[in-house]
Amino acid sequence: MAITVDLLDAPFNPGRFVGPFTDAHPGLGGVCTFVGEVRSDDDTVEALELLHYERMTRPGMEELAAQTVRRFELMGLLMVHRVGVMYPGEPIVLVSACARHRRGAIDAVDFAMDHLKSRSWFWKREKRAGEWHWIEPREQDHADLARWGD
Amino acid sequence: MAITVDLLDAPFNPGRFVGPFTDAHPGLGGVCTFVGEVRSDDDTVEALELLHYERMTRPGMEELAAQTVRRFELMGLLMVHRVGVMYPGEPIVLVSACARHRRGAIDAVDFAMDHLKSRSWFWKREKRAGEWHWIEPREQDHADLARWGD
Amino acid sequence: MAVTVVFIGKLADLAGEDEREVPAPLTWSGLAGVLGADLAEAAADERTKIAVNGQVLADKTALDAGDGDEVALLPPVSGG
Amino acid sequence: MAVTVVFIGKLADLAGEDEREVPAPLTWSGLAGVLGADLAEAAADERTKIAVNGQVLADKTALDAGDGDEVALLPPVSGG
Repeated sequence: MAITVDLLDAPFNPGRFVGPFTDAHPGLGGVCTFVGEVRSDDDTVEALELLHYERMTRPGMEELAAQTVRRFELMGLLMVHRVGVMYPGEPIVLVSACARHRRGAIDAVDFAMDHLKSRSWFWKREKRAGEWHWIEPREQDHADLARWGD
Repeated sequence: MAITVDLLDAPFNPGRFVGPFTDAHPGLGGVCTFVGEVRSDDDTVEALELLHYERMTRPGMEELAAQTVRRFELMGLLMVHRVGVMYPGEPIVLVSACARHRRGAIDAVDFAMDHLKSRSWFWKREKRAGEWHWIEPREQDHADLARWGD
Repeated sequence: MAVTVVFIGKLADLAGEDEREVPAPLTWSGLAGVLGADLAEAAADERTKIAVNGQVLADKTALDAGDGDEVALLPPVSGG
Repeated sequence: MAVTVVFIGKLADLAGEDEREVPAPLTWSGLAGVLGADLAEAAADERTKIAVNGQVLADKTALDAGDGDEVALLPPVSGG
């Protein structure tokens, strides 16, 4: 069983992480992977910046990863998050879970993403028309979290 | 928006499908991917064979794919299934969904997998100690399906 | 003047082959006479479905396949 | 004899810097005097959390940081 948590300050290729991660878990029944990217909903978002506070963000992700592995009886979990300035189309987050059964793998990714999006130590701002704007928490994120009763 | 459905009779590398699929959907918010493999729970399963009935299996998958895209408002869906004889560690099934928001992508994969596992036209047998045994439907598969109320 | 009967999975084991040409028409009541008692009994199992040209019959006792039709005997699916 | 105060996100904009060294000890009641009224008001916002050496205070009015401690003012997280 392996847990990998990483914070990256430069663009990454999800496939470079998922291939070796999957290969490292012979005997798995299923692997579920989610990759979130900077959306280009419209042309107004020119860039996105994610700030973190290293001494809290990394331990928080490690604790979330350990909790996810225990709750869903995973064989392995990979959790990679970008920080810094990103542009539309760039990956922000990658979560990949290996389990003996598919339900565990899929639910683990769902759980980890809900918690990363709403309870992790990241602060976000968007650049629109040359101006940076801080993003407030979304109500939807809290509703998502309430699904897990934790 | 693109739907790709394929039945393959030889081993495949999921990454070869997912990379181009993701690249083909600029503007996506998230992509969720599930890969199921032949488990090696124990040493007794030497091989697994999946049979299909082409004139029903392929249209059934295409209908499921179209239904999944509509229900979860996907930008794209990839659904690849092996048939024939497979060995532990080989991928059996790959489902990947691109959506503007993560919940749609994750739920679409969950939905498609539950339906592929219990309502698609596949018949399975396992080889143990040199003998092939037909696999009956599992109660769990029907319980999984009941979650979707369709 | 033939109907193709396709046997899937364990029904193919029982039939000893994957498909068989039989004279048209093929009806539910004629199944035992054409396929033999064992296959007719398996076809009658409530979990066995019958499809004609890829369409599952809602009522398999209404089977009435003509020349050129393909009839498939489908055991319960075991999942992908 | 110093406490490092770390400002995150919009609080860093307000402070005009990412961190500041202030004399120890740093207490809740001393915050306005050390950081100024604007930052103290932002710290008092119910959604602002305070962490000492990476541990969030359950009751931020109990703040009492000494020499070598790192105090972080944390606005609401906006998600990854």
